Amino acid sequence: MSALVLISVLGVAVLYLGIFGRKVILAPVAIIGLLAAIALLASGWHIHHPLLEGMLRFDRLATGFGIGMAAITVLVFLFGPDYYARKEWHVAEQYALMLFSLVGGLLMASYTNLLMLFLGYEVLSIPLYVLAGGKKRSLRSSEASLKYFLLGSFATAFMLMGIALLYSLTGSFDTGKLAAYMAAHAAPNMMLNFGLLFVVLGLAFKAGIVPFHFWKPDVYQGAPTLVTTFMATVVLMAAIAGFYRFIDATGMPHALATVLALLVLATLLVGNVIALRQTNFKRLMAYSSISHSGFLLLALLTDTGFAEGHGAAVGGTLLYYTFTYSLATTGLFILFTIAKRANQGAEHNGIFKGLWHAQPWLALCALALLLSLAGIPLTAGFIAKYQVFLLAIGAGWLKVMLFGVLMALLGIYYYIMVARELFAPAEQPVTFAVAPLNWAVVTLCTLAVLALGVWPHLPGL
Amino acid sequence: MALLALVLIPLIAASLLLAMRPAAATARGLALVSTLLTLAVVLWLWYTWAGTAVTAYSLDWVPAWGMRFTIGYGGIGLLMLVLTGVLFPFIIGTGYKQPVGDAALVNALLLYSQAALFGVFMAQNAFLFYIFFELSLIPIFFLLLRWGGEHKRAITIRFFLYTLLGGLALLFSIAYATLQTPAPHSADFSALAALQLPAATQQWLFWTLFLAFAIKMPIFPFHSWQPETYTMAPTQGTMVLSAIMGKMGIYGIVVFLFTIVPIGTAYWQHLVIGLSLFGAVYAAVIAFRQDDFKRLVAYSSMSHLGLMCAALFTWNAYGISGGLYQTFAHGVLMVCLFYIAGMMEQRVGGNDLARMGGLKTRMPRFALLFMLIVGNAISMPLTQSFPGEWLMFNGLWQLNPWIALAGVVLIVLGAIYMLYVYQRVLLGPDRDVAVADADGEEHFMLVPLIAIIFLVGLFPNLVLQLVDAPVQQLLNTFTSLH
Amino acid sequence: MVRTDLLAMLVPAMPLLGTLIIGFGRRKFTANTAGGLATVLVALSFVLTLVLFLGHHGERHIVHLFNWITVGEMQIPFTFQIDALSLWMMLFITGVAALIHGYSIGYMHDDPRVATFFAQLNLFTFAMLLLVMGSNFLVTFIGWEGVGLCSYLLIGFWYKTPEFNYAGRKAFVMNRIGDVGMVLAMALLFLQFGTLNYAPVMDKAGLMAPNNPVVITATLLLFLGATGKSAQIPLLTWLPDAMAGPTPVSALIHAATMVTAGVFLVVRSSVLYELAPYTQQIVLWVGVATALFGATVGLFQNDIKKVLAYSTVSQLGYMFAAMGVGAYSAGMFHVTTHAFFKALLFLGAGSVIHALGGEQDIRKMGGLKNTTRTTYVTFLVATLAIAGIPPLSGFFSKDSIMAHAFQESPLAYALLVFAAMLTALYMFRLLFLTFFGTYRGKAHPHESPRVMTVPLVVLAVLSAVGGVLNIPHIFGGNEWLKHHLITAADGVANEDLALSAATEYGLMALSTILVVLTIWYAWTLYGKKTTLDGEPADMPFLKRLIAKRWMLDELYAYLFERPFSWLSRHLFTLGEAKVAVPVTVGTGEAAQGFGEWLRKLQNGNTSFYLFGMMLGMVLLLLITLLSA
Amino acid sequence: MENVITAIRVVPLGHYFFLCFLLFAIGMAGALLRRNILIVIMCLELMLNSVNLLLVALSAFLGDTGGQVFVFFIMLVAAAEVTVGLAILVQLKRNTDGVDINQLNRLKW
Amino acid sequence: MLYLFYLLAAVSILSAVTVVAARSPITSVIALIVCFLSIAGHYILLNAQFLAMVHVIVYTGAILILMLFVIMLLNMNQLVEQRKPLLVRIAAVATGGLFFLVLLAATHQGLSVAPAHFDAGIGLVHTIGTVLFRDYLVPFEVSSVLFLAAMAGAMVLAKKDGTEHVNLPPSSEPGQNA
Repeated sequence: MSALVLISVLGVAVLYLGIFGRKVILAPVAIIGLLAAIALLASGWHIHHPLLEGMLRFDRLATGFGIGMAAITVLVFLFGPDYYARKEWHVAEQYALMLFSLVGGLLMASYTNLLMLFLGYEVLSIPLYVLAGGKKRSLRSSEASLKYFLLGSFATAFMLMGIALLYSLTGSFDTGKLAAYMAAHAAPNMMLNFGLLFVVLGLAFKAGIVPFHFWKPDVYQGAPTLVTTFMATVVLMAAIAGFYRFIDATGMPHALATVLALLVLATLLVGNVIALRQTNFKRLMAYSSISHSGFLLLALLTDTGFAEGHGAAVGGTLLYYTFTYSLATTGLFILFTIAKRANQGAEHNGIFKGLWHAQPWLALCALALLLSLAGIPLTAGFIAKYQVFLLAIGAGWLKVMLFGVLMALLGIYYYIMVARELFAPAEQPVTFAVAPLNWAVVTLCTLAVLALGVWPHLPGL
Repeated sequence: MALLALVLIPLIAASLLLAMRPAAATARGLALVSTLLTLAVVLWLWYTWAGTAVTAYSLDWVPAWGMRFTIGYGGIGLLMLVLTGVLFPFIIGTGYKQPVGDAALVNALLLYSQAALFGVFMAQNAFLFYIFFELSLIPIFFLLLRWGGEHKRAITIRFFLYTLLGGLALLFSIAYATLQTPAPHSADFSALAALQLPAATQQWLFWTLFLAFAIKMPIFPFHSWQPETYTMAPTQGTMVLSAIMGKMGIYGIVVFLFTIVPIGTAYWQHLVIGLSLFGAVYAAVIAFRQDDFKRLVAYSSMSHLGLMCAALFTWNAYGISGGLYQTFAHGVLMVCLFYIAGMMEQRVGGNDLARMGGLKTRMPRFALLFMLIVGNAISMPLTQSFPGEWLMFNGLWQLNPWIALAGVVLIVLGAIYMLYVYQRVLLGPDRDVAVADADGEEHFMLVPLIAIIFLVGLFPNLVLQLVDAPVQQLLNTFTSLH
Repeated sequence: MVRTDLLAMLVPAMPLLGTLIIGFGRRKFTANTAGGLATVLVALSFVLTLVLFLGHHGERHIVHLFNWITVGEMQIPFTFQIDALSLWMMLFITGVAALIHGYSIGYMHDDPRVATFFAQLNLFTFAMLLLVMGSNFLVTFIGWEGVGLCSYLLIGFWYKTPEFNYAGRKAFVMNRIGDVGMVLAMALLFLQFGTLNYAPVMDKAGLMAPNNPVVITATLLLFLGATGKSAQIPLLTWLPDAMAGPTPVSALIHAATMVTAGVFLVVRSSVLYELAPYTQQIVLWVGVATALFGATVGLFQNDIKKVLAYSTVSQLGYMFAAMGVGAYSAGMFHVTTHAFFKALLFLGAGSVIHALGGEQDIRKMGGLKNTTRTTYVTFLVATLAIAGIPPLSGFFSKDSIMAHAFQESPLAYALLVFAAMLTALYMFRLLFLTFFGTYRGKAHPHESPRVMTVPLVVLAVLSAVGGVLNIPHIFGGNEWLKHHLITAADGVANEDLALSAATEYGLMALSTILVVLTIWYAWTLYGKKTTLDGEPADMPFLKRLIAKRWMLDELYAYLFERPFSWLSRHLFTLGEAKVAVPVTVGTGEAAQGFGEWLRKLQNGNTSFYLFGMMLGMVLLLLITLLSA
Repeated sequence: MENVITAIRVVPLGHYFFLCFLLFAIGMAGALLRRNILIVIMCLELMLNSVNLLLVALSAFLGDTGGQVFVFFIMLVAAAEVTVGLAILVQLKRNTDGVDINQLNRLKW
Repeated sequence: MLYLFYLLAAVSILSAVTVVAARSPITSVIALIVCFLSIAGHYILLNAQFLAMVHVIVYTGAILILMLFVIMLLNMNQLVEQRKPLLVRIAAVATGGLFFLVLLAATHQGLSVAPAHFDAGIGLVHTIGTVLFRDYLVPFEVSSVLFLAAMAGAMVLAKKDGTEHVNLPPSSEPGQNA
């Protein structure tokens, strides 16, 4: 709770700093504040907040997700000074909006009431709508912003419809009561199923589950890279956390598990198959993000049907998966920005050409990060996928899993295609200008991904 | 400690090479020293082998998922370690006369793959096995991608994905099997071997496991990546792929299929033997008319491996021993043949057999060396290929005489295409091209290899004694099934 | 005993040593040093064998070198077996080989790769010795394959000629086809008896019932191996082509020693064959057919070595006929005498070729009896011997076989007699065309050097008097060879000629008279021939067919070679290039194509996205509704 | 007060469901039908309001204030959303010259 | 009273349809206002006077006026909107209709609320206030963050900046897909 307050206040503080034109200290202040918030979260591991009763609960997973999101935000902010170096206007607002969005993320990770879910969802989203349009002179940016806004709002409407339907059954927005109701009424109930489904689909929108994925490539491409990074990492973590809490608190009836399995199949298929044909790196990352959402949903699927004691394992897996995915994605987007600048703003995969010859270490980092996304052993991405394997097989989703295996193979293909570019010589000499801070962040991401790949039990979850 | 050294020596050497980027000569020297060190370690292990399985380390890693860092070796693993240890100095040595490019980088990649391969063969935990299994691929991937021949990018990617398809299927199977072990789960081979899965499960699990190994070897019809990859790859890469990595398939079959899914293996035995032998004959027939030397060798490799796989699946002492023995013989043979192919490629500027022929007068020493290797390839007795083939035929006959007939036909087909290629490379009217005979360095490579060929051919028991006891043990477990 | 072991090891060691020394120093050795060394070493082997032979008294001695293959219950030692059979084979192999080595010094004198030649010839001798000395099937198989390889190398010795290389490969591949049988037989025997050592296998087999399927299968498979090595129908077409090699090679490998390995193998396994009458029948008729085939084709050959090659085929047919009727010692007897006179014939032919500067076409010879006197005389002796004129060696050996054949089947006998007549016909045709009449060529014939003629004389003497080795009872002999071999090959004990003396005399007289008549007929046809034969195209159909070797090569080409080649090419262009690779590539491309298609859904139109979302949602709701 | 209560009792809850669903569906169809972004946003508001109405009805029928509080929050959020949405629209209008939804197709594939 | 409900419902539905069907944005806004007012009527009918009031203020007073403002600002009233193709329109209506039917089918099965817990006072300002500030304090606080974000965001977007160096002019934007 104190972390929530701290981050909110931090946002306001950053806004004020912006008003006073202290652009240089924006990022440091935000980062220090976030580190403090992380410390608060970590120290508040088991503290009971009576005030939050019935609305939020910072249990281990919520705290874990919170720390993860805040940590990734720190990385994103570390990227900020370089990214916004030439931007004069509204830099403070950018940071502040991201902080507000992070608050929404924390809410989504810790809600126990559907109202808080709704509010968290909106607090997360509304800043993003704005952030996506951050390049104000760019039509693409505005287009991304509007698309995100329109599609997101409709998703909200659906989620609200779901909440209303659930409310009609239980007379409460408390997830605990909902779970109790479901436990008491085991018979199939269409109203309940629809209500659950609507909420799930609203959450699926944020996670980019097919057919609610349409926004992702366009918005990823149109938004400023820093915002894309934020969306691909923190927002995804928040969406998955919210999703997990909903599923874990309620437990899906079996009928819905089948529907979700269909979504898993569709998501894996669409994400991976379209990514095969992508040459724009940001869109590629978007589709790859969709495919990762497919795997995450598969993990979520194993938490259906009130599997006792299973929830913690699923939650841990999701946290590990999203966190390591975020690490890799952050590093890659930073590298992408470096390469994009070196290539006069081009965004296709070929911009990585020559990196190995110019910056061998960064090329190796990029390789490690790509391999992590692809799920090659000794990277965290592999452990993450393996955990999903274990969960899915343990829950008996063998055929879905086999399909996932095939799709993972396609996934490896497009990551490898990018990796291939890293080591290809450039057509004409390219100079990659690397800010020390960016170099450090990429290195940090790489080392973290490798360390988590070798010692997967580090997070302690 | 010796086991860890096997992984660490090449790993450290490779990292040194990458970090320091020394000149070509230094790089090759360092790599060679490193491989010779590992060879010494391996030979020491061989020498001190007491006939019992050794577990060197067993540390918890992620106990909840059955992941343990367990390494050790039994007779079969030791055989594979010996194979890797013996062949790698030659593979590195190939770089002296047949350099492919940036020596530091190439040798670093090769050493990385060696480290991973050692890891594969000493892992006693399925999960660890898988990790090394995939890791061994990555250096080779870059080697091929960077220094391959025509269409290298497309072919390398295809090869990589095809192999990974198998790898992922394997991972799936490992995860499945691990979850079937009693809690706390364990992916140790010993724990997995103790599983007694229901027959229906074993029947499908067999395929997800077998796919990985079938692609690796490769077995018909999972072979389509192989000829083009071997043809395109730089010589050293092809050597690693054919001489050692293909053997991971054989090893995997013994370690995984025979222990985890014995019922499934028995169920699909005849189908697999049929596929393997069909593929072996198919490849042998195709090899005859190939115009590309390396592609021909690639098909011959596929033919040999098909026979080895079939022999393993006969599931009797002679078949399995023969198949395992042959991994060693075939590894040496592949290094020899691809070295020869590399020599010719350098001399006539390509692998096209049409550009060769009529060279014997100019290359008498080379002709002799090549003939000796051809003798091994067509498994003349007293070369090392012969005892293996003899055992395999025995195994096949024991299972079914008609199957044995299909297998034995291979010795005819092998003679047909190997002698034909010998003729096309060397014999015929003298050709007026300036080609040099095999020189000292090349002798330095080939003579020891040929010495190994005859040494093991004369004393196959050197190798057979490693596999004898483990095979008996395997068979005992199998008979206890019935 | 230790002495025996040592001697037995030294016998093959000598030629192996020769191979290594000459092989490694092949650039330094001249023809004389290399040839001399090779000859001396083989001769040493012969002497050592002789010592062994003289000290041998019918026992079976096993020389253990080391354990070769040990797996589970399979124990295959590397051991030699010294007994009457192997000693006898060793004796005449080393003897003939020594002579031919010596001869080669002269014959190959001017070849630039003469040292390589001697190294390979020594290697062959080594392999042949392993073949006969092995105490189990697998050691025999080492030699078996080794002689095949040497044969390949030596046939293709002059590697610049593509046809020669082809001939070498053909020989090897056909041998390999036979080896399929050999390997399978060994596997069968091993799994049946648990060992491959001859002695225990034969002992255990002796306990089995006759016509046991195992024994029949094993013998048939072994026989398949033998047909390959010994050029029997159907695996015979390689032998005539093998004449591409230097003539001493033809003499040593393709006449005297290697091709008789099949006979040796059958004698070695005589116990098995005795238990398999069915197989014996097959062997008999294959032998007879091969004898006839070789004899008929020999009639129309114009290449001096080809005539001799078909003659060899024919004679090998006799030997197998002998095997088929269970006359093992008679077969071995013929192996021995054939080694003498056929080696002599080849060497004589080589001498002629040498004299004519490489000419091999008998149509371009004639009248050489005056210019190459020694060659002529020795060639005549050999021709008489092979024709079966008493009292030369060929008479005794061939007659022994025919007598046994008559006892088994008069028809076989009749066919063999006919083949004998044909033999006389083509041999004397050869003799007359070569040595009689007038010279039709352009070279300047001259007698060969002494190093070549001495072996001719020695072999001529042996061909003439070789019959003493096994003089039948009716001539007062004691069948020494049969009694010698009886200790080694149990099958020999079963052969008994139950014919009356009168019948035997009658048969001999009949065959001799017929042969003499044939010779006279040959004289009338070719004795004073001065013109050349017409082209085969002018001949009547049957003659043309025979002249074209019964079209067997063409048949095989159509049946096997071309389909195989076609298959090989098309399996690649269709199976691989059009199916296997495209399927792999196509899977990837299909996925990409699918991706390209799915990508169109992402058309950038927000309305469409909304529509997609809502439609997806409605569909999911419907599924939920309907699945309940 | 009593009258009101009876009045509500007279209208079955099912009617409210029907009405709300219908409004929601009309909003949906409208969002798909129209090209003017502003109208699409209006349709969105229509959908939100149908949910609001449903929640209020449920709140009344269940005798629970929570539903109405929820509606209160929805209104807040809707206001915030519309503010941002219109700002985006205005911003977009600066970069392009229309509010046609079909013009937004530079980002695709 | 039932008739009043029907009347209000009819107004709601008709005006909603008008929103969707009208050619002019102004008409749509007016229709939406009517629709919202009818919904406020429903609120009153449901004894939720406080919400009805807030509704009128927020929606009719703020949101719709904002929309009208935007319409004027962007000169949208003169805009003639092109119609979508017939097929698309059919699909849109079908989707909406199907959605409606599916939902109806679901509620038909699952409607189980009995009007047994009627509490006449729930819609009163007092009650709502108590609940809001007792049980729903945390969300209330959170909504302040929401507004802060929305405010900052709207400012960022709507305010005209000085020159922006980071961005390239739209016409020369790279990154096109091949």
